[in-house]
Amino acid sequence: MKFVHYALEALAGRLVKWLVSLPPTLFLLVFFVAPSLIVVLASFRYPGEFGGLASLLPLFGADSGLTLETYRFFFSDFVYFEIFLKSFGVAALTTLICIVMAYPLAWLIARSPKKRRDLLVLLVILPFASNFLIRVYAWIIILGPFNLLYTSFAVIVGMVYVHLPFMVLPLYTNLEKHDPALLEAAQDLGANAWTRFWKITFPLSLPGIFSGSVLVFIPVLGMFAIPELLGGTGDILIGNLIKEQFLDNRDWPLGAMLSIMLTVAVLALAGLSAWAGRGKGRMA
Amino acid sequence: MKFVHYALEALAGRLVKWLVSLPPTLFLLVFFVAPSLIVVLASFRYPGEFGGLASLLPLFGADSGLTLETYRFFFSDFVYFEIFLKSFGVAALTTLICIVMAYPLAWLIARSPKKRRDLLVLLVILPFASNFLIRVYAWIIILGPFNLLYTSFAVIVGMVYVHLPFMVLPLYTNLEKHDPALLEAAQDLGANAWTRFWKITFPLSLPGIFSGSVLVFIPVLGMFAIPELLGGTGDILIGNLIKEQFLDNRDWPLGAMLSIMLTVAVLALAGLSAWAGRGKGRMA
Amino acid sequence: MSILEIRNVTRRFGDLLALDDVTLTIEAGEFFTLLGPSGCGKTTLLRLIAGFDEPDAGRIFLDGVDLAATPPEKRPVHTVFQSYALFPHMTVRDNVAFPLNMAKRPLDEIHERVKQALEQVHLSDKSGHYPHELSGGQKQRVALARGLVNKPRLLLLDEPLGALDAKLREQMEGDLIALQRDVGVTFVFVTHSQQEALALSHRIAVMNEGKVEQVDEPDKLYSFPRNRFVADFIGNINMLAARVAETHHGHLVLQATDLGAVAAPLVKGVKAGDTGVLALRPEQVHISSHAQTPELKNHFHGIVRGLLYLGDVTVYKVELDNGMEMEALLANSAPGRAKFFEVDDDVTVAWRHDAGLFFHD
Amino acid sequence: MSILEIRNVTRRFGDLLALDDVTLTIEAGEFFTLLGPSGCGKTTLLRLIAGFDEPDAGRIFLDGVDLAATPPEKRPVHTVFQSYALFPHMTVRDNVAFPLNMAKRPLDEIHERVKQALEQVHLSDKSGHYPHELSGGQKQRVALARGLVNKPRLLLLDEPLGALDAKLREQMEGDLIALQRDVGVTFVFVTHSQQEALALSHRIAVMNEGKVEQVDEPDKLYSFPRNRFVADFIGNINMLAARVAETHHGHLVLQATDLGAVAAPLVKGVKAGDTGVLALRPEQVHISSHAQTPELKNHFHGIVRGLLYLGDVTVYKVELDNGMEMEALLANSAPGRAKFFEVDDDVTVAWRHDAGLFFHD
Repeated sequence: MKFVHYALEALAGRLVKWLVSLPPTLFLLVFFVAPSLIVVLASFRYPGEFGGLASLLPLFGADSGLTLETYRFFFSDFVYFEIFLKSFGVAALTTLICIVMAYPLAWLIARSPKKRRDLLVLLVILPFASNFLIRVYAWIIILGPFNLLYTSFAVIVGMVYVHLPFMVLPLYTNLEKHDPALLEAAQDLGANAWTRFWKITFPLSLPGIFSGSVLVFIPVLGMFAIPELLGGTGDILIGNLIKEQFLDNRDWPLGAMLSIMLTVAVLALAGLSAWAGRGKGRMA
Repeated sequence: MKFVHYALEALAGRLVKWLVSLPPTLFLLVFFVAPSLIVVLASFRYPGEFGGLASLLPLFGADSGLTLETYRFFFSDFVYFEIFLKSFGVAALTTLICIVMAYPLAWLIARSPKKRRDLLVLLVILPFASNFLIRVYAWIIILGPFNLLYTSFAVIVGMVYVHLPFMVLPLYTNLEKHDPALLEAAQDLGANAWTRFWKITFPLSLPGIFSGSVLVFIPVLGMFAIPELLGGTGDILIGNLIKEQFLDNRDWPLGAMLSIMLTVAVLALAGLSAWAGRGKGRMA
Repeated sequence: MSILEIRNVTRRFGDLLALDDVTLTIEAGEFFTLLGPSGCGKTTLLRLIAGFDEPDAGRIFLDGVDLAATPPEKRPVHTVFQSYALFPHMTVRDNVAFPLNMAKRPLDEIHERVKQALEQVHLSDKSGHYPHELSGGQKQRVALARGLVNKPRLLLLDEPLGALDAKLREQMEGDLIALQRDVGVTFVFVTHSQQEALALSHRIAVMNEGKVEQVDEPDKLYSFPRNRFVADFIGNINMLAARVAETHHGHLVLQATDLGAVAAPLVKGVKAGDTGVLALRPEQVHISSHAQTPELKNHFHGIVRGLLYLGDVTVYKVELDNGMEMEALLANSAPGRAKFFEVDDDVTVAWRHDAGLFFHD
Repeated sequence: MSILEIRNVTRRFGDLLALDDVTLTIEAGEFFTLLGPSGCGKTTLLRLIAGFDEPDAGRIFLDGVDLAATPPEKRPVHTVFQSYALFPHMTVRDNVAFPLNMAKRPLDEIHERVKQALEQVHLSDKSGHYPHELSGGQKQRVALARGLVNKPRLLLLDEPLGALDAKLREQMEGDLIALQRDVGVTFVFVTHSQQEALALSHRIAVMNEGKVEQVDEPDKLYSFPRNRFVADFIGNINMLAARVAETHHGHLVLQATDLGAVAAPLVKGVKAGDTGVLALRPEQVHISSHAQTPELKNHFHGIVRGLLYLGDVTVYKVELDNGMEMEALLANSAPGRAKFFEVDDDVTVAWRHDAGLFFHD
């Protein structure tokens, strides 16, 4: 009797566990594994007759029809490498400018009275509640009269403008958590305002800067609307390249391949920065 | 002497204050006030000769050339109202599905061992590190063979897919903060698993659900790529309408007006929900 | 009548033996305390009683019924958590009503009993407040009211006074005693503070490394500790290394290094030649100026090396001629005099021949 | 030689008068304590000394120099914060080296002095650890080392023991006394715990509602409180309402309601007819079984109503015939006996004619 009871209970426990872990498993399968597999497979296919992609179904039959053609194409043409390099440069520059602009803003919000903080955060987010395109067009109107439109400068302005809140918010969240007693202690022990910032506030805010940088750097790499609308013909980035393959050239294998190369590059960069920052995880 | 010293110090103090509050003031001016003003002004202008916008400069001269034409147009045509209604419906449905799908996922991450949580969060974000378009095209490939492409269903799937992480992350952040002792206390005092969820976990997670809903609801309203790529001709939403005015019709005043109406509607909704939720701010 | 019986309970966490064959019986209506240093297993035992955890071996009976198959929510046992664990989204009233709602009591009964429970803890005026609006002491009282309102058979208290400051803790101790007496519920109280345990409990179980060292009433525990651990953990105590010289009919004669003969009460099973320590409470050590010859049998010369002034009492640290330091506690009972002796004074320390306890190694 | 002089300092926060014309002098090498309930202004005063806040009126002199124009980072005054405020991104070593780095000391001197400071607080083996890897007591010692390493003229300590548990607090008290004696730095210690203040300080300033009530050595403060607030705040005390019947040359004769005549020591400026209270420490109250007639002048019949057993001492709560409750503290000095009296025992409470202090209303 007792044994049966326990056996049933164990079974019920496993059932619950299974039910609970089902949604995340499904999530990963449907949202990550399947699309990723499709993209990876697509990159090894030939383009379809009318653009797009030759059907994926024969893959599982005898005629697998896989090719390294697109990859060979990528590595044989130096222009791709150049665009990759430029894109990473734009992303890095955008991130850097966002850090410099967001820091005083985030600091000011974190230091203001508690009840005013939510309002200030709202003010930072508010400009971004309106449609993305509208905001870009507002910049066309602003930059036009100054003859700054269709330049790399306009692209950077647009990129910074669109991504700034993603730097402000994690930085603010980080700075808000700082214990004000730490700054008092540093001052008490002889540190002036400049030293207090560089020895205490800044190092403690590095996790916030890191989060914000990830949230800015990666989306900038995928962005195509801003270079298209604000940039000149020479301001094409990877995002545009990928978008072109899907929407204009309908060369899906090439688009998929480029997207894979981009992901690989980002992951390599992430691995590199994790390796450089190893052992610094102790920071609070 | 002493007086001069204090006067200088007060001056220096004010200078610092001014320098610190300059960036946020500039931020608001450049990123919020200026573009907003431009959009508002644009909505009262006539379209330019070759599309776009008649120059804004005469505004400040004698010939202000403002008109209510676009607004009259909006309120005279019932189709705009219909599209607005449909868009809010799609946004609400997407938000709801995201809540239901994100909750078990967020809960599971929050309940897993501390060192595994970061990895799981990464797994949720990872699918979204790759290019947005790629991910939408993967869905074209998935949905195509089932004859589900170019339907409202496909639009909802795409919307949910793209926005799910924005629901998972704030929910997870909220659930992670819950004190496990509260659930033990509830169990100790006689609550079974079902009651514990509805009386403790769920009410305490409402702020997380709210944050997530804002992060899903508003972007869905501005989204045009997904309806364009996955939806049928009847699945046009406000986002598409606005985008069309800027990119295809080049009727900027109409686009600006639609964007303003959208912002007004969202703000009205936000005000309404703040009013409905008044006095509940006590929740931890 | 025993209400709770813990029989040969063992609990392991990996390599750690958190509870090692613990057997305890708690009587109905008792204020019973589990006392021990952190990591001694007292909280583990509490969680087993509440049902949050299961023993690896052994059984727990409540009113004679094995609890093994009863989940926590079905046990008539409530807990006051160390962090209080008040529900932050509910008012004080709703927090206290929670167990009654769970038990599906009629609404008017709930209303009545919540009101009564809040009166008992003097918080009637806070019933509409939220937990974050309360002070630490008020939260603690809400947690008590919530734990008691549905009249559990047992109330478990997990270091409920730990988060309060000294003055408040003292006051809450008095309130707790009164409350337990009034409601008549059996309390099982966990603490690492020997002072709390002595002041509050009917009986105390002293635990160490997963084992119960001694179960006794406070004064018995303090006066007759069963072993060195208990003697040292409960209160302060002097430990004088000594060897047994003779065992007389009524007492022991000890030989302390470089000090001489010391008379001590007889201990069963101790024989001449055994080595060990004489454990002696500071308040049993008399101290007098060198000139006076005390009438006590054990008296030794010493020099005052330090003193800890505590207002009502002063603790003198006296170095004996063999280099050993001995503490003596004196109540400052003479008006206007705080200290009887100063540092470097020559003094005589003395204690009765029947004072102290010998523990052999 | 006085190191710190606080002269007529006043500080307001809106309507609240946090400090009301405070004047204090602290001597070089002292362990000086600011003691008072929360909100008495003690922490405000500490922040004024450190320079985090400025007085609305009055001046503060360090070594005879007005501090008004000196910002906190330039004052030779360091603080040990209540939360310790260790820098979480620096190792123990870097935390302690911080003030030396700020003072731009040569690297080898920094190395040497950090090593020495960590030895002083027994943390040499933790120098490479980060604060979050330390226990509460260890954090506290790092904060102490960091505050002392650059030899400030003053070390301010803001309730540094508040976050520690009882056993550890007791141990840290001993360490603090030894450390202050060894380094010879003047300590200004803020606490709300009278026990900490009595055990640690050379002198104590008792504060209440922004005013200094009394400045004195611990034993003087305890034995001769200047007013009712100090008497009540420092230690436990019985307050017996009484009226002055006569003033003799050497003592007062008081009349307590429904009790009779009570002899008490003379207080200046008190005259017959004054009403007030006789404040009497529990340890000055003798208690004996009814049969014995004590030789003391003041003795009254009472019934034991409750007792608080604390191991080394027991506090008896005795109800006198006039309904007033009086506490008497007895050290449990007889071996094997924890309590001399039980609840409901008839007893005689007595105290010397020169015990207690009369405070008139």
